[in-house]
Amino acid sequence: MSTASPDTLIFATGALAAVSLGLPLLASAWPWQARRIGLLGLPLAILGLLAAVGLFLDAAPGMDAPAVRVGLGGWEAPLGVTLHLDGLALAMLLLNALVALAGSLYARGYIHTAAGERQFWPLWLWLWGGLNLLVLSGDAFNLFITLEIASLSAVALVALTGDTDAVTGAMRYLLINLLGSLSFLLGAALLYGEFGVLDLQLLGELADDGPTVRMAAALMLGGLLMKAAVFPLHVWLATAHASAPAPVSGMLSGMVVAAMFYLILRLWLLIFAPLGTPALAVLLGLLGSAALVWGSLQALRAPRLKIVAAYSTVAQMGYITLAFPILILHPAAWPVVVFFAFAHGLAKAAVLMAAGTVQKAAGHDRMNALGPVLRARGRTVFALGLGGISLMGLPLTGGFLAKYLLLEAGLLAAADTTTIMQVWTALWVVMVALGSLLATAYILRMVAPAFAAGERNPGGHVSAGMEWMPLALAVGAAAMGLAGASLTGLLEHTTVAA
Amino acid sequence: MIADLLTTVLVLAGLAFFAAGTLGLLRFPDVYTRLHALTKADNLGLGLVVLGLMLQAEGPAMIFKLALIWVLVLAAGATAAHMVAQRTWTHGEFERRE
Amino acid sequence: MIESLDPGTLYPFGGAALFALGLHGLIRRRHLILRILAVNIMGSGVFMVFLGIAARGNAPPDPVAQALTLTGIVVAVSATAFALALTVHLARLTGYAVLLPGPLQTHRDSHPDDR
Amino acid sequence: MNAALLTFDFVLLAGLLGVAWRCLASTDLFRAVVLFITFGLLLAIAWVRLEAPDIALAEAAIGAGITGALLLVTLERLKHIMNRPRTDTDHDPAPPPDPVASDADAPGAAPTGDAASRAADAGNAALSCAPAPARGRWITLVVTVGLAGLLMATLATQEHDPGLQPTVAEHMDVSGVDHGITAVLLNFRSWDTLLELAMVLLAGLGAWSLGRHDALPARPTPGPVLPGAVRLLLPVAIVTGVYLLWAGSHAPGGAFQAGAVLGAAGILVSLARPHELPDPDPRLLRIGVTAGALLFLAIGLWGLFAGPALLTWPSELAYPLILIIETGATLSIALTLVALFIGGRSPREDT
Amino acid sequence: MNADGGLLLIAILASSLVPGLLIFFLPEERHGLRTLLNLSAAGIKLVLVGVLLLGVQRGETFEFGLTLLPGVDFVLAADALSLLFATLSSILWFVTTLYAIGYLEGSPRRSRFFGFFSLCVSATVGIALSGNLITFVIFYEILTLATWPLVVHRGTPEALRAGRLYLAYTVTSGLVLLAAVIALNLLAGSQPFASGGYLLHLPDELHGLLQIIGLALIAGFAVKAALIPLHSWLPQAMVAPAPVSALLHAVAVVKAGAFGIVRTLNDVFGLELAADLRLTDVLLVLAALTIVYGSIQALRAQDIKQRLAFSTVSQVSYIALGVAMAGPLGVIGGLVHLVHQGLTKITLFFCAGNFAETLGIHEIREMRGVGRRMPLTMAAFTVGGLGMIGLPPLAGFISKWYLGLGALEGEAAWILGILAMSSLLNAAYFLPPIIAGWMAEPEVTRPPAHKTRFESHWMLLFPTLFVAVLALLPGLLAGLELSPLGWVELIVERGYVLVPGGDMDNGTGVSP
Repeated sequence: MSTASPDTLIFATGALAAVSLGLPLLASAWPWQARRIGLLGLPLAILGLLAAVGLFLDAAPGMDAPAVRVGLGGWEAPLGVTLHLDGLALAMLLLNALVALAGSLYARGYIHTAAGERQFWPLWLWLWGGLNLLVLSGDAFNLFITLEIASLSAVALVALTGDTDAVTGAMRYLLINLLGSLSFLLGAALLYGEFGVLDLQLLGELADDGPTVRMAAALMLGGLLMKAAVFPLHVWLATAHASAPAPVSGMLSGMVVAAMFYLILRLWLLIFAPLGTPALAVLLGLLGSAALVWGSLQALRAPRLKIVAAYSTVAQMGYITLAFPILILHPAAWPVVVFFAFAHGLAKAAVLMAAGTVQKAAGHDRMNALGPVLRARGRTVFALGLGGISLMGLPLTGGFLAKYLLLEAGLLAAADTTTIMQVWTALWVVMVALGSLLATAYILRMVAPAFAAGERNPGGHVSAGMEWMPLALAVGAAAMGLAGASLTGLLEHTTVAA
Repeated sequence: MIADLLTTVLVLAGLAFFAAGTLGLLRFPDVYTRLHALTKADNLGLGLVVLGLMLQAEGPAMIFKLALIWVLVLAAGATAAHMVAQRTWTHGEFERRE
Repeated sequence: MIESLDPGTLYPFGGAALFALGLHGLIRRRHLILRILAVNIMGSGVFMVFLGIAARGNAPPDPVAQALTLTGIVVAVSATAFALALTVHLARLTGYAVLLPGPLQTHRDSHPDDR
Repeated sequence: MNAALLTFDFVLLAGLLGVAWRCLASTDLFRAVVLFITFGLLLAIAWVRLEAPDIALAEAAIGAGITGALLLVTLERLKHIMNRPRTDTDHDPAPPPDPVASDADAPGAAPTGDAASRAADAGNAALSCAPAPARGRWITLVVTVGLAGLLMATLATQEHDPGLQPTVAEHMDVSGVDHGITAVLLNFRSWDTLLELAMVLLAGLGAWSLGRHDALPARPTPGPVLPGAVRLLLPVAIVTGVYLLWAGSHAPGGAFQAGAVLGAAGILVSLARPHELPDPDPRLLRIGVTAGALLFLAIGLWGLFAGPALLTWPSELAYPLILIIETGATLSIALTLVALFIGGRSPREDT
Repeated sequence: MNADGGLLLIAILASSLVPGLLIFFLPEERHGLRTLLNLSAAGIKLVLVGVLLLGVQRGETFEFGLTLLPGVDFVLAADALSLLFATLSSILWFVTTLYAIGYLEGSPRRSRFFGFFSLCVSATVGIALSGNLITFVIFYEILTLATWPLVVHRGTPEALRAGRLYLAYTVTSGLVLLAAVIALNLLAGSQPFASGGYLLHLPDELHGLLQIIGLALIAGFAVKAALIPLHSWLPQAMVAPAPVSALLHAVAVVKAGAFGIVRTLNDVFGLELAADLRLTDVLLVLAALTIVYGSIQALRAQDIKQRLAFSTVSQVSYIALGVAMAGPLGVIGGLVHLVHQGLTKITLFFCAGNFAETLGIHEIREMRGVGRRMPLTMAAFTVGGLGMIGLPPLAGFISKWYLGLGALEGEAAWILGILAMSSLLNAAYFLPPIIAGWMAEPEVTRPPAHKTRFESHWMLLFPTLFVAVLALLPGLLAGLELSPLGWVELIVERGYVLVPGGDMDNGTGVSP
């Protein structure tokens, strides 16, 4: 089997990093053409990414280490910064590409003033580029900088609409992000102090169960959980996601939160896995359950469509937090986190963009007055419904596969542990089931007005992109239901600590 | 040996002036007198310290750099003092708060 | 208790104290300017830990840690500059520069009759 | 000798913690900002004590200087916003009246003019802020002290690890420069520096995206002293900046410190003579701000195609390449810092 | 495993899925194109299922596999049992589409209706053709999602309330099913349906766990099969338009539940293991209770559709009863009743729909003397009613006859009592409307049949009559090869492990 020689893969990784940085730089240098740069550059970058995935799948079995490691500047691991490309990274790059492409085509119609475009597109490409670099990077300090780039561009995009809620939400989001990044950096500093190395893979080999690693884990994972809006620290999410422009809130709920969980998973797999104690499992489980219940209840009460979607993100992140206690007992089930991130990313981006279309058409997004617009816009309601079905985890959608894997891992984990942990794991499994019931409730709340009898009024004009993109993303989330095997195949080639 | 002795003497003298300037800052009643104390005493103190250090410098470049530092501090100090005084005189907000 | 009080151990302690002090200020104070100052002080604390680690032992200091601190300082100043610009923008919109702890202002301005 | 250094360390750390605590506990914003600038300078001394002159230079120039200037101008803007009655409609207020032009009376006017004092009182109100709420004081105290204790305990267990200093020394000959930090910044970990330039650029873009800039509210005191001083200081600042850039390859210095010094010079110019401030063509400004990072990436791409990986400099060409990159970076950083000081984007951009 | 076999299965599924999706995007006013799409889709599906029927009769195997996740495969397979359900639903879909086009003449949002209608049928056929339990559950929940919009089609507040109740029941049952399927998958791996079950090799100490899983599976399917106490969503769902209650609540949704129970007992556990785990006894009691309860409630219901709904609740439990008897004769009775009940009940629903649409009759007492005004529909109603009661020449009799034999074979004589009592109750709630319909004097003078040649819109009348004839045939032509009874005997002959103690009197030995 002709394995694509690894150096074409090394070139591909370097090219991916260069493009992820080059596009935003070009757009920032020439904002008058930023829109064209974005709409031409993004598809080309995604084609390149698909080629890289093909190359990787073709070459991966032949390579000894299941990852492509590129020392930038020609300097190898301990001294230089290394890019780390493996199955997990490629999966997240794919998700980022899909959501960004859909968001861009959606933004074509959503942002139509020339001045607005000049400010939006450079920041939008920076968010996409920053997340790409975050996923590619394999060095602790480099992760800090990419985290900062992604967070700052996200905050600037949230504040772009310029109304009071958006700027308040952006400010709160910025402060939480700065706090999260600094605690991440302090964790990296501690690890550097103990082991004198910044590269994640080398840290993984050196890490023992000492006080430094435990403290670094607390700081780094704590910072990331803050940025991923996990339950007690989620207050910023609703205001920021609900008041941001629709493509931005799609990207925030879809990709940014998922990237934070990707990073938690990456650190977990490489360095912090041996730290998983049953007590930590119970704590994370309780956090996840609280997020699930509290987020869903808030979603049931929220008066505005986009706030329902924002709180649903808090709830769905509860699912992923619930996955970690099960991971502690049954480590081999880690792909479930990626499945959830992927399924939730596509579905939530679809729901939020559909909500943006409805808001644009109706002029507001107050739930009790949206009946006429929802009844008139069948396509948008179909996107809301299909995305909602994936969030509920009902069959033949990405969400269903993710829920299947989580329940399977839960039952497996419950099978071979001490009785107390069996009780706790059983509770997690019940919470997952309860979560999908609550999800049904608030998705129904979003979709039901469309089916109630009443007058129909399509509201204001909405561009073609805003009409079709939510549907395309929702169909993507559903199609992921059939693509489970290929995603698992891709995730097999991932570096997991010994 | 002499140079070292001279440097310590000059630097100590400089420190004395700095101490005087700080004491003035704390004790004087209003803005203008405190400005006066700070700029005069500290500039002179710095001059002495710079002189002391010049003796230790290896080459003429280092001496020139030290002199440049002193000149810059002089210019900056004077401008800043003037602006603070001007501001207090026209707006008087600092004075009232003391 | 600590066998040698060389800067390699003393300054990281100072850094940890600054980090905690900054965190305390960030949580307690409501005014945005003070919160931004608190974040900067926390950042300085982390950089002090980094440079303390760089200066450990009597070998010449570790240039990588120092380079990282330099990068960190520049990142901190750009984040602060953006935060200050956002604070001014928020003050221009809302008339005050204080983040009230209430989670959901958005209920406030939503339509009165849909409580 | 060791005892003297030890006491110096303790005094410095006590001073740092004291200034930081007073700064965060103060109820007057102006006092807090001044204390913060002092904190920055003390920090610079601490970095010198830790044998990191480059970082001390950067801390003084960027941490205390530029951040201090940004804070003070933000306070001015807040004071100005609080004073003018907040009309909900206008998002971009008309540029504020410049008192230099308005109160035409001689500099020696009586300080207690009622217009001035009324403005002063409202101004003071804007700059004061409520003390921390009593509720929850103890919990945060316990949490933070606990965190500090945990951190110190962890740091205490770490023994003296030499870090990467030997590896850097080993590769210095190939790096094209002979100053450790510049070698790391621009050769070994050049990817971090490139992303850091991107971060500065992003802060500029973010600030610009928020709104158009109102003319600088900073009110220089009338009279020839400030313009005169600026005329004297400007050439010195530019020469020092270029010297710092040049010295970076063999002594403490480098792109960021030079950029900060030139940025400070730019800020000084914009403060001293606001009227003749040439409003630059927005397209050139955008290209100027992005030039540093773009140049860096362009040169790096050459490594992607020819050399083993992105951002590889051939060892014989390393020094000239690093110098070009550093100049580009310095210019971009200086431009961005001045733009951040001025605040919003130029109105000409939205036409 | 010939590839074209798999393609045939996919073609059958796609024949209603693709037109359904197309109809969604059809603008509302394109009636002609929509009707064409609908009918052609139904026609093609009928032909394809016919081809499949002949293929399966000749013993060919049809298989389509797709791995969703490692250890989880999406499998479509056609065996004799699946054909029974597939043929029933495709025939009735053709008829109901015709009926629905007539029924919904001039009502709004028909593109949406027919879109979801086609999705429902695709899901039902998917359920019939699924080759393993996970595929079955996938289609089972897709059916839920596709039927919800039809239940709330009218958009009235009580329709939405019924929809919420329906969704609450079915999503919960979906979760229970999923958990049970995953547990089963972990224990025995992802096995296709195999007559006689694939759990025999598991060690005995797992029996406790298997029992819980079995009960969970039965409970999950019982929701849609409307067994006590999980039946209350069915009467509420009658608020849906007539074609929906006809096809879905007489054929698709309710039968899916019953079919699920049949698959679980027969093809997952195997009747022998099910008997050991006492699952069949639980089901027996539950079914018996539901039969009686359903008949009593039907007696009390005054609205025609409510009465038919409760009658469905009790009739479907016949199927569960038959399978739970674990004897070949009982299973024949249960399976054949699956078809007979479907045909008879759909006739009754069509008649109810006709009465409501043409004369606005909703209550039983309004049916007095309707025979004079709408003789043909009343005749169809009579055929349906008598079929339900189980008079000898009609289909109902055959299934009750075999159920009785099965009861004797399984030494459970008390079931005979249940069957007799329920037949009496059936008579009690079907005969009065039939007699009143023909004999009684109409209280209110009804306008004479208006100018059209038939008593109601032709697209409503002809499907009703066609289905009434269909309800007659299985009773009269029971001996034929391709009649439902003949086909069920083929199923039993091919698949059943003979439960010791009962031997087939007509000598068709059965090998697993």
